[in-house]
Amino acid sequence: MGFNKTRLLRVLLALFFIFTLNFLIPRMMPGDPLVFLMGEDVVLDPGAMDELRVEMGLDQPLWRQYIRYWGRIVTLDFGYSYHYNQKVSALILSRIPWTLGLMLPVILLGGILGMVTGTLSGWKGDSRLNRGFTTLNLVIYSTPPYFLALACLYVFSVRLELFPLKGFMDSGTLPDILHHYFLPVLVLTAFFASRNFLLMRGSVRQEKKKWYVLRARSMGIHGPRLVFGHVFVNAALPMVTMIALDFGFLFSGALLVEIVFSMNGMGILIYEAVLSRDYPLLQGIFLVITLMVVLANLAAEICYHRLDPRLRIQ
Amino acid sequence: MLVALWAGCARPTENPLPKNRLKIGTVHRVKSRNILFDKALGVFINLSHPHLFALDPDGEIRGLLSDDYRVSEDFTRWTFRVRDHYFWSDGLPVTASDVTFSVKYVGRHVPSRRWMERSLVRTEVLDPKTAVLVFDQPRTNMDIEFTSFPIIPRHVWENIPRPRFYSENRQFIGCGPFIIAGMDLNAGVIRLRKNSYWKGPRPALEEVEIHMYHNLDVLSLALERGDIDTCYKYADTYPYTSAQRLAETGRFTIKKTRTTGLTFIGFNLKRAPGNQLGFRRAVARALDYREIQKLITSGYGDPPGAGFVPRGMPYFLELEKPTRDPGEAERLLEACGYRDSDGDGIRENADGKPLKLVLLSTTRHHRMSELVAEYLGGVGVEVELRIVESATWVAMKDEYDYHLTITRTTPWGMRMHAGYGTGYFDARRTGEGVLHTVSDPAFLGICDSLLAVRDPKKKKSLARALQQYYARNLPAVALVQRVIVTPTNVRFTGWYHDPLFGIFNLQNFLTVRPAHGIQ
Amino acid sequence: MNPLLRIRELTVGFEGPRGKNTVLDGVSLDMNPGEVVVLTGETGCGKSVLARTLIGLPGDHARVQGSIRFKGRELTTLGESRFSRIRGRSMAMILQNPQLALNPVLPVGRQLVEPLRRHTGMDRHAAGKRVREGLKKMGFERGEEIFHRYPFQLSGGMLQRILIISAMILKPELLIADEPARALDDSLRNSVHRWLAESRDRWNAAVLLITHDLDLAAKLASRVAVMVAGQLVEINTATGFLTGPLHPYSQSLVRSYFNLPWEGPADALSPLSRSATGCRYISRCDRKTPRCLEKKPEMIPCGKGAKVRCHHCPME
Amino acid sequence: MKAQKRKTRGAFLMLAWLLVAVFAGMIAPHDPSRRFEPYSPPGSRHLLGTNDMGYDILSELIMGTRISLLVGLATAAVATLVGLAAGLAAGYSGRFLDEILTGLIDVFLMIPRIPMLILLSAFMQPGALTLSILLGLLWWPPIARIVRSATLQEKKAAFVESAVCLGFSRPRILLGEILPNIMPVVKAKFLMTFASAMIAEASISFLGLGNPLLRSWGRMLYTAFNKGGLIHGMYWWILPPGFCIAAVVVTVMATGMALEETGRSPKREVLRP
Repeated sequence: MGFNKTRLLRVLLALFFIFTLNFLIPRMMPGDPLVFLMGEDVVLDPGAMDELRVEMGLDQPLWRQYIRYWGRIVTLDFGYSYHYNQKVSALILSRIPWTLGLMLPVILLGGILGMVTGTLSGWKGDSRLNRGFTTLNLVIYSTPPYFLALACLYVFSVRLELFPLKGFMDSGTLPDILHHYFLPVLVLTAFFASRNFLLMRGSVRQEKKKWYVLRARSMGIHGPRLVFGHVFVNAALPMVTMIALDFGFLFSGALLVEIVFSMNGMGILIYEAVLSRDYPLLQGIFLVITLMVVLANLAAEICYHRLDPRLRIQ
Repeated sequence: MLVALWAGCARPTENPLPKNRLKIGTVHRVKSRNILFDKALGVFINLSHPHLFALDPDGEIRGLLSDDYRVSEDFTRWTFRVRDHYFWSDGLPVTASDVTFSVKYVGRHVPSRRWMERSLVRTEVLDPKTAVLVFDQPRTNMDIEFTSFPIIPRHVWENIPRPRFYSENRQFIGCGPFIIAGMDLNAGVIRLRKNSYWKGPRPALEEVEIHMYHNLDVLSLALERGDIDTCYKYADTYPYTSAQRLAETGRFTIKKTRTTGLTFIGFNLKRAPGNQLGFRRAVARALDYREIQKLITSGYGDPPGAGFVPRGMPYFLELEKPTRDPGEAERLLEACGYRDSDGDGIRENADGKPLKLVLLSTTRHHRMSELVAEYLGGVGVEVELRIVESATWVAMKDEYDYHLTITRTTPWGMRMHAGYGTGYFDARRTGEGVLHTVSDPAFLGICDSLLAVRDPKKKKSLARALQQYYARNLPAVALVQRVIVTPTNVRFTGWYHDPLFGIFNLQNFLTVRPAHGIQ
Repeated sequence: MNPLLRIRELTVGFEGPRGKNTVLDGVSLDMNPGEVVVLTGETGCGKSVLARTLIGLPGDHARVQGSIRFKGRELTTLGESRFSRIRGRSMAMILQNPQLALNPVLPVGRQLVEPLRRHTGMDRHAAGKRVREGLKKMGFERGEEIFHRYPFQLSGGMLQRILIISAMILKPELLIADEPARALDDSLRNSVHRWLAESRDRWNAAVLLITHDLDLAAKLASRVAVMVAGQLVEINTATGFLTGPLHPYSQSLVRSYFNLPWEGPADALSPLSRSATGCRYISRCDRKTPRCLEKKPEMIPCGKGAKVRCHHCPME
Repeated sequence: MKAQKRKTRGAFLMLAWLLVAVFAGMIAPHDPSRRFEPYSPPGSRHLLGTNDMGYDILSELIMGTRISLLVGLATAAVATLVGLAAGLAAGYSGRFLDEILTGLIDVFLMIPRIPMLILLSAFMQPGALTLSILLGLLWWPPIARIVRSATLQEKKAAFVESAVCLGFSRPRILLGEILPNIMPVVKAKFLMTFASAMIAEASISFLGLGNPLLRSWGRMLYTAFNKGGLIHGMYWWILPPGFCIAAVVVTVMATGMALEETGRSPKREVLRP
């Protein structure tokens, strides 16, 4: 399958390195993680702080905490979040479906839309429509997604009152959830589609100059058969990696948009964990993201090998 | 996509709003289903878990769950009586043993209440409604402490060994007029309904909903749009500029309440120049209090007095208000030995080093810090702003790594320790928001005396002495006394604010009612 | 009799960064069924562009003027969809880069079946069967295995044969072969030429063969056309060309073919101009006169069945 | 060709933005730290009105060009330098060093950039330069990867082989032969990083993280949304910084794309007219 020992070793080293970073970075930062557990206007009994520190294992020397941290990774037990007062794993699991519900349609729709329109735009020659559409995509891709999200929120939710102002749901019925999801999915899909469009367009414009296209055309292949049966399959190959990596950053990809639409997904969880110095939660989240990225990388490689006979057969 | 589009067009028609369901928006984030450990939820359970006492609008102690208490001469033995008409929402009556259990249980498990258990010598239950707490030292202000101490049902909690990670619905069993009926943290909604065992005055509301928002702007828009009826933030106000706009719509009543919360400059008294009184007085004269009031609080804030203790606190002493006088400030600085000898606009100290100070504050006070830096720059003090997020701020202030800092007090914070803001300055204390900078024996003496007296007369004279101490020694300069603005939809009337929790006090939810004739 | 292909004054230009760039200039040529025309000339003189223009694929930004009539039908104005029905069926092209001319991610068999189905409406099995037969005929012992292979698994020679099968399988009336043997060793080269000859003999196809190989011209060609700097400079019968080339350039080609000593001027490799006036070969020509600088030479009949673009027809 | 024209146009526009940034102090109609009446609507005195503190929004916007462009450019510079060094070293040296560097690139590519950036900027409150370095250190791997593969290609190309035969020293070959050939790719990547860094900076500032004294466009958006800009419908406060970010990013990206198109080394497998 093309994975040799060095490759595996490299992935393992990468994991080790990243997990160590996850451990070190929060601990290197100023500020006591206990601070936010107490409350702004509380005069503390120092003994209580120490007890809590012991309970959370923060009294131990760093190297012992580090060993325990690896123990937790191996057993996939991230411990408890003292801000959310529950198991980190349960917390993350409860958030995943919501973010998944947001990002899955986005990645799929954005992938299909972007790749199809990108192919057509790259194939067709220069026309005013084509140039206009390309510019539109460039503009969408260049606008920070949160700005786009805010603009949509303002226009459609505040001014026109067509959509709710915040959250994933009110009543929890399917139409209600879809109603909440519509704007964020729209904004993120536009963003992902525009990126895929631009990449695909460039790829197709390269691809269409190749000899095999000339040969196919000279044999009378034309229209959709040519564009999708020949050019697309080649131009889409590099996109596979791109989209697989999107899956890797599934949980952090919508962070800002989740914040704009006040959606309690993984993005907001990351943000709040950072701000409140919630070590166990931070570690849990980074671990999940890193695993996702590694898996997505492997998946990308496998897909690539599957799709490209040159790699598959060798 | 199409389905979503359809959903978008056909907005789910909401049930016509029941007239007596009150929706409150908040930017507090309830993060867990745990009433003892979640800070935000700890405020919201005021409706389901009445405290023993409450503050009335004048700041006086008033009975709530307990109607009466007695203290022994030496302030070590406190006796509380629980009112007869309180019942837990599973039907059992609230008893004295619930109170003693709560003090021990919460004291054991909740770190910020840990001192209570340590100080407790024993508890007694004299009769089903009378509880006695005996402390190891004189405790003069337990009545104030019990305006925020949760009382929980013994029969529910006694079998729960690790309450921090307890998330069952049984913990919602309370004895207030409303109890938590549902909580969806993903949707950000908490629903409270009437407690059927509530025997007190009948509330006019059927349901109370708390909706959580991630930022104030969206909350304001929701308010304007009618998604929610009012908003709440502990010790904080609705944004002033948005309030003006809401008032113009005519659909909202804007209530202004003075709080005992201040925004202030704290000096690092452990090093120069903060340890020089002349410098501190110079700072006080360099500030433009009127502009601060105009820009930071849109004209809503009150200019503070020199005695640090804000108007509205008991035994408030009217002292001369500090005023802007840059000339005087410069004179004071000269007198301290800070002169601009090289003419670059920045003063130097005796060694010829320029007076360059670090002003530490959090993003919350970013704008205020900019203003202060500018005022000080005007009198030749160069200020380097260091604006950090709160965790870093706490770490830096605990290491005294600043010259000046801007922070705030909360109503509860003004009352903690010996009261009158002493908790913020007493060098023997630690805590998230406190500066612990003053170790002057005179100050500590007043604190200890205040902690040891309950006699109103003595208390008054000590409180005044303290305010004069503040005014004379300026360990901090109050910048503005905040005013809390609460917009409420005109569909509801009968609001009742208390100085500690604002509208989120139990009494309020007994008096709020739908306004007649207004839909 | 109308010729199968009738090219008149074909001019092809490309829009480039520095303005228009004319690649073919006033090419006129007729081709009849059953004849092999060898087109030769220097690399970059426009031979491939001519081939691609004939099949309607001159490339992006190309401007085509003049007329191409194929079986009486004007091709320069034919729509893409109609043209695509001619390509691969009545007219086919064999490209010079077999390694790159097949889609790298599709199996070879599928790429052969595809045009077959498109033009005949055969179902997959019938087309597959026909392709396998073709493969066998082309000397692939294990046709079935080749059918499922990908281009990168096959050698250049194999791929070239596959391309040839693909081009010839529908018996096109016009076959354009752009250096079909370039990538091949000698034995395969010969077989390629045999197949081209076969297509002429079996179904009377016209073959336009682009090559530098004058051997081939000698063996196969009915006529030879020579191109210099985008212009045809000589059209001659094969024997006429080999025995008495008319244009100075042709003469130099034939000389070197017969390993005769070089007689031209020393600056034989100087670049050729593409100016609108005067003769384009002038910088290398040993017969130039002032007239060659002033007046653009036209194609003039010169001897039997031959034309030359030179002011000095040696037959006169 | 068309891409050539787009490249020139893009270069001109970028130059214009840079000029705005350099001469911001002269262009801005008011001193951006001078206070006027807060929340004034646009008028002849203040073309875009004033904000919550009474600062002139147009002046703040013009001064913001500096920070936003500076962060973008500095980040791109850091990322390109690191990426170029790592990519050249990995691509040229082969074997051991290549293994290590490729591994490092892999590790960095797996780091979730935005969460990591939030983490770092929440704790460090970085100023413009620190932020650029942070961003640069997170953004270099894609450049290194491309440089590495381009170097590998160039290394194989005949002329470098011949340079090796002629006995040129390694640095000479790297800098003299390979570098000029991969420069178009690097330039395009530089611009893409520039654009990407600007968006990242705007995102961090929008979250209210990072140094609040850095009055960039992202920070303006943050202030606008947190000080009543949205509620009051003050589009003259909210839209301009957003549009400016988008406009600069579009310019930079379009130029980068044009560069990528013109700069691609013609490959054998591509038809040329």
